[in-house]
Amino acid sequence: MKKTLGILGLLIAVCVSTAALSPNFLKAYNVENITTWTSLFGILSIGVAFVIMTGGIDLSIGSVVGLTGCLLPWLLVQKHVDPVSSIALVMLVSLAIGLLHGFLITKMRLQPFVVTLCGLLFYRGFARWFTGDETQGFGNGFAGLRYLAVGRVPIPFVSGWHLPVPFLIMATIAVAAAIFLNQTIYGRYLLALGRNEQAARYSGIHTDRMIMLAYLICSLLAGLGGILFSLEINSIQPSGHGDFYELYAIAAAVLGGCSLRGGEGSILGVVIGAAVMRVLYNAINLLGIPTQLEFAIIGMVILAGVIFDELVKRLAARRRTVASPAQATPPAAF
Amino acid sequence: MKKTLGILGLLIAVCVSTAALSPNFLKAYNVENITTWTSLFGILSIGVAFVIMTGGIDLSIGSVVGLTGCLLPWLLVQKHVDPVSSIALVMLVSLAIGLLHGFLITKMRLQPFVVTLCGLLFYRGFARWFTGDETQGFGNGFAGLRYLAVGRVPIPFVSGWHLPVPFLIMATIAVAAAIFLNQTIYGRYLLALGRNEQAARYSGIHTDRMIMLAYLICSLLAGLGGILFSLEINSIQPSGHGDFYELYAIAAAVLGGCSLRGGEGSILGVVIGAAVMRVLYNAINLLGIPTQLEFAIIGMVILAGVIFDELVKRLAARRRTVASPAQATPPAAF
Amino acid sequence: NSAAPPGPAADSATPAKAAAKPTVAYVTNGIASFWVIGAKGAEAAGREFGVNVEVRMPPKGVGDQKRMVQELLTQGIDGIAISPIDPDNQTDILNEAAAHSKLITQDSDAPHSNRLCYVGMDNYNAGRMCGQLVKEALGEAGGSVMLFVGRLEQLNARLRRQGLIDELMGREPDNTRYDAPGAEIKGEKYVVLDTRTDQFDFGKAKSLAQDAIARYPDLGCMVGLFAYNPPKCLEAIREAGKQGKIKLVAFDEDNDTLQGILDGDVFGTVVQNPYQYGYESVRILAGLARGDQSVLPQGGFMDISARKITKDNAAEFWQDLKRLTEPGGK
Amino acid sequence: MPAPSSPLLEVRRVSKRYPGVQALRSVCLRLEAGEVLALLGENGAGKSTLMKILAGVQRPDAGELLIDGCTTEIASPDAALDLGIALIHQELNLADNLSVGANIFLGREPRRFGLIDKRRIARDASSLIKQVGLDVSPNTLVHRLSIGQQQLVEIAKALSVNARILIMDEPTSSLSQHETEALFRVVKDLRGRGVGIVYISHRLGEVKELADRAVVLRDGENAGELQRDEIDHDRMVRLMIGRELAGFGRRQSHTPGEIVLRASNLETPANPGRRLSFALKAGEIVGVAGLVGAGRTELLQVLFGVDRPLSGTIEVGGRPVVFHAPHDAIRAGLALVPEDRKQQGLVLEMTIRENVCLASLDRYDRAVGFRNRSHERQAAADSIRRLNIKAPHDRQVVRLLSGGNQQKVVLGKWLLLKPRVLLLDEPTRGIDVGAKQEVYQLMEQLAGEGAAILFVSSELEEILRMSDRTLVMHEGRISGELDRARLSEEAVMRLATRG
Ligand SMILES: Nc1ncnc2c1ncn2[C@@H]1O[C@H](COP(=O)(O)OP(=O)(O)OP(=O)(O)O)[C@@H](O)[C@H]1O
Ligand SMILES: Nc1ncnc2c1ncn2[C@@H]1O[C@H](COP(=O)(O)OP(=O)(O)OP(=O)(O)O)[C@@H](O)[C@H]1O
Ligand SMILES: [Mg+2]
Ligand SMILES: [Mg+2]
Repeated sequence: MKKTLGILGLLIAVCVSTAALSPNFLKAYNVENITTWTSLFGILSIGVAFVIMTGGIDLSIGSVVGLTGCLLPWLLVQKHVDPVSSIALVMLVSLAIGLLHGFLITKMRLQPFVVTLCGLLFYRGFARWFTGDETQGFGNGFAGLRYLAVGRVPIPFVSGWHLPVPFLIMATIAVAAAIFLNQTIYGRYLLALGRNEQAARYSGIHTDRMIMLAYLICSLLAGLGGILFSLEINSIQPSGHGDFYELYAIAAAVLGGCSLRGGEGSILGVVIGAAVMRVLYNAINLLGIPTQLEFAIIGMVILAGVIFDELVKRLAARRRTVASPAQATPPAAF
Repeated sequence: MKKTLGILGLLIAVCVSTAALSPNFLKAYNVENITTWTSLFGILSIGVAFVIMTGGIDLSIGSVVGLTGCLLPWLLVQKHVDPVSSIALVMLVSLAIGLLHGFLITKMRLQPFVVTLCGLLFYRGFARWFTGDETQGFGNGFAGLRYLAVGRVPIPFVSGWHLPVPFLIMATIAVAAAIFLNQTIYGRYLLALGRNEQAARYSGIHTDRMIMLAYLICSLLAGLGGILFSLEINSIQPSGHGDFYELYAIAAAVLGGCSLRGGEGSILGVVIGAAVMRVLYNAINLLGIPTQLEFAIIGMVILAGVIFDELVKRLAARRRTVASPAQATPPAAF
Repeated sequence: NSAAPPGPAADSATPAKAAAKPTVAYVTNGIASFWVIGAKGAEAAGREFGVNVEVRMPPKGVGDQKRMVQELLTQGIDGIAISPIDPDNQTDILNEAAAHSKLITQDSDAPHSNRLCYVGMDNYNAGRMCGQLVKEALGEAGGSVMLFVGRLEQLNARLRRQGLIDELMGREPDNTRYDAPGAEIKGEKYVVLDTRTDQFDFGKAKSLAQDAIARYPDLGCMVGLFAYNPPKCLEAIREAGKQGKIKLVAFDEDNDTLQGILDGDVFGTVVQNPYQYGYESVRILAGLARGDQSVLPQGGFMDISARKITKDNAAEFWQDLKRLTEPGGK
Repeated sequence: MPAPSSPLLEVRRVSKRYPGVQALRSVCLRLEAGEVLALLGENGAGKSTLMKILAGVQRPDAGELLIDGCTTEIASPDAALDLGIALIHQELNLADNLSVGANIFLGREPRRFGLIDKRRIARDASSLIKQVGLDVSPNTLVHRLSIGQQQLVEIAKALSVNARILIMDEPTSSLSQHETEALFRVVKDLRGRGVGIVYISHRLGEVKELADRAVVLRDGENAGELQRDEIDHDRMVRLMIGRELAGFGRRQSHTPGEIVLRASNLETPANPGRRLSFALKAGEIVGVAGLVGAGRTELLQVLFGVDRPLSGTIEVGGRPVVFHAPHDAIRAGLALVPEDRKQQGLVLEMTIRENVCLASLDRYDRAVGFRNRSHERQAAADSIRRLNIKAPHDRQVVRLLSGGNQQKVVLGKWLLLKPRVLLLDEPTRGIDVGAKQEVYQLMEQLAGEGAAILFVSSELEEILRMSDRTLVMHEGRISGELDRARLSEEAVMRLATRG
């Protein structure tokens, strides 16, 4: 919880200053857009957070988003498969990808970075190959399916404001993930093995299975994210769609308190991390800052955020050492 | 050395099979091209290898390549600075970048992934901003300077064959790096702290300084690589030049035997790793394999390579266990 | 469309706005020097017709373009000129923009959307022009041709490529035809060997050209379909010492391309007129923002046609270009 | 200009606090040249903290350090090394990707023409290695060594400094009698050459044999000092814990029950070609003795499913079993307290509570995998009380505990499982006399309840005291078995060294 405060502070700071400078920021339309994008990226980030907690990494997310994003319209539009089977099939592919990563990392003992880097290359190439580099999309059809990504649900009693459907999906996933992480023994296992895999194994934890599970969750959520992204964007370029998304996802997870050394993380923090990134993009455009500076500003704000976070932590640590002498003396040793 | 054998085997396998399938592969022109590209990427890879050995990572390499690649022609062509000062200035910028990374990572205790991810964003944005997104290039001028990247030195007694100048540069750097790593105390310090920073610190090693040094080397070589890339390619788009090169560099380093957990690495292996990537690209084009499949094939070959490497290692380990009983009995304990 | 979003600027119909200077946006399909020229034209028109111009270049494809349009709508922008990346599948965001602002397309059209007009040229025809240049370059003997492009998914790339192929194969014009890449396309005199894509990696663009030279020692002609491709091909040709042996035909007006034409190493190029795209787009939007419908072109299409540039007219063209784009120009 | 009478090292009123703990409070200490000073105290008394301050790893909050009578700042480990202070850390601190030689000279490599002089390192390392009684090549990679062997490398490393002040923080905690004797020879030799030595140990027998003087800390304060002729077990204990320790003699043996664990022709990966056979009965405590590197740890790891045996069978409760992972062994009722607490015993960055409960989470889960928090709290509180773990609260991160207290957390974790077969690998490594007593009583109690206990120990005293039966290992095979009647120091040593 405490770790989440830093990033929450950053989010609030960015929101407040943007709102102060641009009256459009808080309009329902804009807030709904930001929420949608945050939700989509948030789903990817939650997935990668699990992998990061085990001390691993998944670089293939962007390519999985690209692959599943191409696969869904391809199945629906070119192969005329019905929507339910299509989605099932796409999720099955993501599942297989997760299993493959898990297998190579736990049983073959390959480095996660290498395995998922190969994945990054391979899934991208595969998507380009089966689509023949042709843009995929739903055209004007499949409105029902696209509701999953572009739909808005009215908020009761608040006229003019709507909740984007992706937000509802993301929130459900986030709650489930948070419960899994904090309330179940498996969450504890993941965190323990992320810190010290050997000690976890000696404690009777099936470390391999847990690591598999983490990669599985990550790929499944990447696949789900890929489906939603494709439904949202509608037009999918096999060679470029999803490029870099793994970095955004990882950045959000790390901003939200995951350490790449493993064993740490908070789902709420990760979601807030994803929100920070989206709000920053939005702010830059609303404030009319030249797009060339977009990247530069995002880089700087993130850096400033983590530096600030670190300084606050240090200050707190110092204060704890100095403030406690009174209570440090135990009542009486014997 | 033994670790390098696996990747060397992969390189030879790819070369032999390409040569068998395409008569053009072994022509001087083609070999020289591959050598040039290998050298350019090799320089980046050697740099990042040092960072990886400390257990860190540098994601900003591609953006540094982009930044320095824009800066050099901008200084020379737009600002009419003389070549020597321009190069000095560009290298100074790389140096400052390396120092900044090192400072943030050692003194502020930020995660290398975060610091260099912010770098990735910031340097890219900065390059786009100061060039106003306009393509930079040398036009037809600066032939002398461009000789550094496109020059070819005849090999004595072998007519028709030339050594690309970048190869000479890379070879010099590689030899220096190998000596630094294997023969000097600093190399040993890097390896020690990469595995166990506390042990290194307790042994009286200034671990912070050494880590700084690693990031410095990495950024300097990225800057140098950026200069050579820009001289080689001639016209540089600020928004995209160098994108993804960090992943290629890291992949080459890891293929070449660096472990992302730190403490391991071989310069020769890294250079061979870079060569494997380039030969693969070349092979795909020479063999007329559709470009769409390019990524898929590279991903697969790398994965096959590391799996093979792992299997060979396991086999060797098993053989050692079985073979050693005879020698396991020490001559006589007393 | 299912859930119709509420008007982005619905609650911001500020009365003061009519009096203020309108703001219009010029949205590209990516980041390139081509678009930098376009932006110059747009800004020049902005000054001339008294509107603010916001330029948006989406760095990474359709997703970024959609987000940027949404953000412009949030601002209550008065008009948008856009180069849609994938017109067929972007209809909903285009229509959303058309509903809440004035939308025109430029450079690349989206005929099925509610855009008010299209400013640009016909990429297919430009491709055919490029094919004519190839024919001139190779002469009666014919020869083999290699194509280089950043991405094939982009409509403009596909149309250019198809136009060029159809011209070389001597087919009737039909811009819906599509020859999938990967196989040789043989005509009577000309063979299109392959199309290679580089995903906008410039190092790769050059090494692809090198690899082609290595693979086809008697290659007749290289064609670079995106602005940055020809200079990379030119580099490779020069380094291989094959100037003149391998002909080079270009697209767009990169400085190195123009210099190459003057030097005689590039046979010719097909140029569009991005400056004019920007200028005309903003001129039309400025009129629309002030309620003047007469600025709309006849038939909803303003043709800013492509031109062939060869050694004969290159110097003059370059002069004009510099005058327009450099500070102190028009 | 140092006064002629000033001691080699003097610590004046040094204080140090950590969040929640006052580790040192106005501690004073004096060390003369050519003296072995024992530093004693319970777990968490502040011994290591004081030594870390001397070695420049920690900075004191208050107080003075004097070397040769001059006030000195020791700001960093390399400053300490420059002053001639070498510290053998309580916890291993080696870069296990480097060779033994490289580790010994890490930070002080001999150079030729600016490059590392590898030949000289190998040569000098060889002689140091021999001196400490280690039997490996200097080119061996450290990760191939057992814990005990790594400890010897640490010692060799400290010796290579040629320090004037040598601090040894529990150097023998994983060494057997044999290596300990070799070490004592070295220490005595150094003392003869005028080196001042601070020696920390919980093995009071060693202290008695070696120390010229003993200083005792209690709760971070000076508790007293003993001169050479005053050093005896009871006095030391009284100063350390502030009261007498109830005597605890040899345990009485129970009549053992049925065989619960049997190993037949077991071949471990570390010692191929050597086969081990033995059986373990319910209610029995069996000790395993042997020199460093004899293969004892490896045996326990194979029994626990960490490593797969190359051949041979294991039976539990009369049925043959194959363990693919520790999980299977735990299911079958086994528990292992591993030797390497940093790597295998603890998740250092997690709290006491999380560590104690880690192995038994799934036993107390509420419905399908949901954690039972109240049980966790309860279990942690019990362990802290029972083992007397010194910590501000059970949410203290384990890394911040003293070495002995960490060991107690490891013990607590496995005792929660109430195993049928308890495998203990150096269970009392680094824990103080009081806690040792506690562990012995627990072993006794578990055996009384019918558990079978196999315990590896390098502390001969412990073997003599606790085991019903003793297996002695030598170079990977069981070189003999001693029942209580035949069990003696000499018998164990003979089997351990000659096989
Ligand atoms: N970095 C730290 N942060 C917080 N508390 C610490 C830290 N290091 C040590 N402590 C606490 O300081 C006290 C003294 O620890 P120290 O390691 O000096 O004990 P010790 O006498 O060496 O014990 P042992 O015999 O178990 O090794 C302990 O209570 C320990 O928990
Ligand atoms: N998996 C393994 N493969 C090869 N050698 C091993 C393996 N595990 C341990 N060894 C080696 O086998 C020997 C026995 O090690 P082990 O840890 O079992 O000794 P030990 O009797 O417990 O000694 P110590 O008291 O030092 O811990 C050591 O030399 C060690 O380096
Ligand atoms: Mg201690
Ligand atoms: Mg052992």
